[in-house]
Amino acid sequence: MYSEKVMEHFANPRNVGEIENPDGVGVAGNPICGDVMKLLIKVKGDTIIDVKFKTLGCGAAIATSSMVTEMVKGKTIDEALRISNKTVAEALDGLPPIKMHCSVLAEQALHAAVKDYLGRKNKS
Amino acid sequence: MYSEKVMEHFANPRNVGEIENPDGVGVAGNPICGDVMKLLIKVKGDTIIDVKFKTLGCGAAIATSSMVTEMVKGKTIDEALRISNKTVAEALDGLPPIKMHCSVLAEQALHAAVKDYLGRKNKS
Amino acid sequence: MVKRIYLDHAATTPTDPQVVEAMLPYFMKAFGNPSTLYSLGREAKAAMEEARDKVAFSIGARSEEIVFTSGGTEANNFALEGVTFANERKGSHIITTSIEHHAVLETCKFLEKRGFKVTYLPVDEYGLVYPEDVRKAITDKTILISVMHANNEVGTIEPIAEVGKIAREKEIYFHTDAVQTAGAIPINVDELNVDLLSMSSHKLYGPKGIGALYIRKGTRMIPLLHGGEQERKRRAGTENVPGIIGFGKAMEIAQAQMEQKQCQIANLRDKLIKGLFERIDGIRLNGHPLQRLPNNVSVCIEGVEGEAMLLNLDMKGICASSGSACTSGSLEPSHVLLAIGVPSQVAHGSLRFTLGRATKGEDIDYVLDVVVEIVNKLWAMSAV
Amino acid sequence: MVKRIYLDHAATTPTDPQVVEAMLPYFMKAFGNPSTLYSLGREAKAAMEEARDKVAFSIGARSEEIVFTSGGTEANNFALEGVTFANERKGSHIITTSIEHHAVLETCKFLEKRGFKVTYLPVDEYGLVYPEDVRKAITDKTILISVMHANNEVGTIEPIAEVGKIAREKEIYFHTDAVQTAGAIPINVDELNVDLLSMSSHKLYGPKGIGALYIRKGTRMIPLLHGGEQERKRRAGTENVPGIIGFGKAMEIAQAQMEQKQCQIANLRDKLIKGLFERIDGIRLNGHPLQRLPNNVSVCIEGVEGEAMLLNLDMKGICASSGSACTSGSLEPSHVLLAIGVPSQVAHGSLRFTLGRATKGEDIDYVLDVVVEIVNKLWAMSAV
Ligand SMILES: Cc1ncc(COP(=O)(O)O)c(C=O)c1O
Ligand SMILES: Cc1ncc(COP(=O)(O)O)c(C=O)c1O
Repeated sequence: MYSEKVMEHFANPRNVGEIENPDGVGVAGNPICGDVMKLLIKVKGDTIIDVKFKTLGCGAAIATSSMVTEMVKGKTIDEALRISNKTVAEALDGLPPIKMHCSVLAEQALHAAVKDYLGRKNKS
Repeated sequence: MYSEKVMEHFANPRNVGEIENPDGVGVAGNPICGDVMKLLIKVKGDTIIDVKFKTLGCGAAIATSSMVTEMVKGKTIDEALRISNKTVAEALDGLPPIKMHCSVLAEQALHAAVKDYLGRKNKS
Repeated sequence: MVKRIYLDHAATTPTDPQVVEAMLPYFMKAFGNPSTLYSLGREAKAAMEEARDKVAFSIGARSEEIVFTSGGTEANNFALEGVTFANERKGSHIITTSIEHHAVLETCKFLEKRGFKVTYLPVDEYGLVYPEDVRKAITDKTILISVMHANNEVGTIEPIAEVGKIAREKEIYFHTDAVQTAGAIPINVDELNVDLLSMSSHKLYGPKGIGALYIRKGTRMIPLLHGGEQERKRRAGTENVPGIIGFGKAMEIAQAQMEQKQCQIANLRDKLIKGLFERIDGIRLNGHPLQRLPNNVSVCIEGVEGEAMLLNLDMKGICASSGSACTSGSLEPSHVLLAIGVPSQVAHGSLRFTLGRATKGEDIDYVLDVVVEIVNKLWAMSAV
Repeated sequence: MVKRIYLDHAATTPTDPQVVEAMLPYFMKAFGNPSTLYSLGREAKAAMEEARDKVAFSIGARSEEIVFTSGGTEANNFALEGVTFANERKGSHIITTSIEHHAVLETCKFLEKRGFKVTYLPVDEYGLVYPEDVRKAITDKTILISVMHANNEVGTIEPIAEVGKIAREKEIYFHTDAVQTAGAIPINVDELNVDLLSMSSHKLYGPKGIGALYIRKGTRMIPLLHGGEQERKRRAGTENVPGIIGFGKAMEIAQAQMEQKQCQIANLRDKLIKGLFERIDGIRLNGHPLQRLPNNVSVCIEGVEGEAMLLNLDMKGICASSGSACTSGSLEPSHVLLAIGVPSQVAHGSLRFTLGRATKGEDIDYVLDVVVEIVNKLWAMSAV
């Protein structure tokens, strides 16, 4: 059902955890649907220098969380906003059709975190 | 499906053949239904001293023909008329339900032969 | 012990030893439920999909177009009920023939009780359906046409491609019961112009209890068995994994041997027919003399009754049939023989030999000797 | 190689080696079609009838009351459609429960589309159906009641005898889906007051692709599969002889071992439940604490998701399930868990272990250690 890459990220998820004083936090999903993803970013200049996630969810949810953090690290804010659910799924060598929504969650959490960062920056 | 007794009579049918100048002939069934039985008897005094059959038909038709000839040989006319399809079937250790009609044919052929004999006797 | 000569391959075939071997690991080792996500289940699933590929490949279909069923009967029921129930808004008329297998005819009767109209087309004296008759029978309410690929009793191969062309033209779903042809003669669903095609594993040296329905992509139908989401939601129930693996293997073997076996068996068939006609008077061949299954010899012998012949043959170790295996319990002569115009009294003397991969020339010689002996014995005993 | 601990016996079981051995002769040697009248067919037929005796005996039925099917799903479809279509003049109302297997629920949905009315009774927090609810739901149009013997997900055993008494009183046909109980706990169709009872071989260490429906003598119904006259005209299609033999053997073994195994497995079940509750916070047991299948452990763990647990368990060699095997492909939480009132967010954390004959105490110890480790890992990762 899952690609080897998905299983590898699921078995060894990268960047699990919290960031103290993150610059942006994004949450997507909700427990009633079974999946909740939280993404935290640390930004320096225009670059995302650290990223962590916490996820309650299925194998695909955990793997996409892990993958999106890998993809985003070291990227600029603009580049991050260009990461879509499709690019995440592709980077994982595909997802089963019924699990594509997990990659959507990953995109949403990432974009929410970036927007949170941008919002805070504009305020300050 | 068939009892051993049916198979034994089918494999080695008794009294197959014709009788020259029979005293009574009975035919039952018709080729359109698949079974035709012909029974010939030779009577001396009141006793059936010889009996032969010819049958076109299934295993049960041949076995009941054979059995009824065995049962009737040496019997009086009255005893012969008391042989029913049930007694023939019982003597064969039973028949499958869908084959009971073969024993009916045997009864009909026998009774027809006896009646033929009685008819001829009354005429002469 | 008398030797045994099995000539009833249209009723069922022995499972090929390689097929049994292929199945064995899936009983005790890779026994997982293919719907589960742990490796034990995924392993079973992968093997099942490989088998599906083999079955699909053999008829020129795509894997997603194959749905496994419990046999030919379920495949036929599924095709007919699945299409008619899903398309009843479009119409309620079905066209089929009078010589179909009971699995089609009885399903039609069921559908008639539920409000559908069925036209049963006649066939000619050789058992052939005329495509033009199909065309004429079509109305604007027709939603399904079902014509068997080859008849199981008399062996006639029907002009499926031509009927399919008409069905395609009129945009009506077309089903064929290929239970007797799958694995025996080449099949290509595109060349045949069919939308649905039934197969049964035990007729092609695979295990009993498994079959398949080919469903052309885009065909609108509902499941016959309702429940879980197996087989892409088209057939519920835990998959018969060993059966599916066995079916796949059997189909693979059949494909590999087809060309050679088809010819070898047809030669023996012709030898048997020739021998019977040379030695027995009042014999007639049922079915088409040329357009017939390579393994089918169906004859009627006047003045003898089928069952009596079968029992005598059995005592000599020969397995044959009279009419179809299904109807051997009933007293009516076969509906197929009546449909091709055989008179009742002759139909009762029908005899069918269906040859197989292992049939040898010497078997045919033996059978000829035995049949002649039995017929003479029964004639001598006959009241007619 | 990690060791493998199979705890998904409700999904399927490995075929018993003795069962496979009993089946083998019927593939290549006694391969005849049971409908034929030569010895090869009669041999197959006799073996099949012996298997039927065994299945009948195990549930206190008569042999003629057993019809073999392709599995539990077909048996359920057959029971529901067979009775409703044959009795629609009497009425059009069916009563069932909201926690039935999909093979019952989806068949009900099909029947609803065809004009029947279905009442889906609720269950209490333990998954129990109340017989009084059944009585209240009965109308003068009710023709069939179907309540499962034990639920496959949460293991609750339903008060079938009581429901049956009401059905009998009201002269309404009563069906029970005994797929999870046949061979596992004692069943007697007279004590249970049922008219129809579904079984599936692969749930009791028999082969996949075979099952049976018990039909009480006198029950008015039509076939589901139409065609030949097999199974006393109640189920068409060449019989799956090896499957039937295997099912018979499996049932015989299950009966012989039942008393001992039932107790042994229930002890291990209780050990597993106890261990989980001692070591994991926020865990709840699904189903009835006492009236439950001897092999079923169904729990929900808050703050984890089922599939993530299953994949982790698989990496440690443990086969388990989350909800029923059929629904593992869908995203909705199980309809059974929702019906017993588990909130959606908790239902996503469901985990089912179903033990088997070969399960050992040390397996349970290993599973407990692994589950605790995994839950802690997932909790640490959780966003909630
Ligand atoms: C032409 C045809 N269709 C359908 C069937 C039914 O197949 P099965 O017995 O596998 O259900 C058969 C064989 O019995 C057949 O010969
Ligand atoms: C309670 C219940 N009913 C019916 C079924 C269906 O049985 P099968 O998969 O053999 O068709 C199952 C198992 O999947 C079940 O657990």
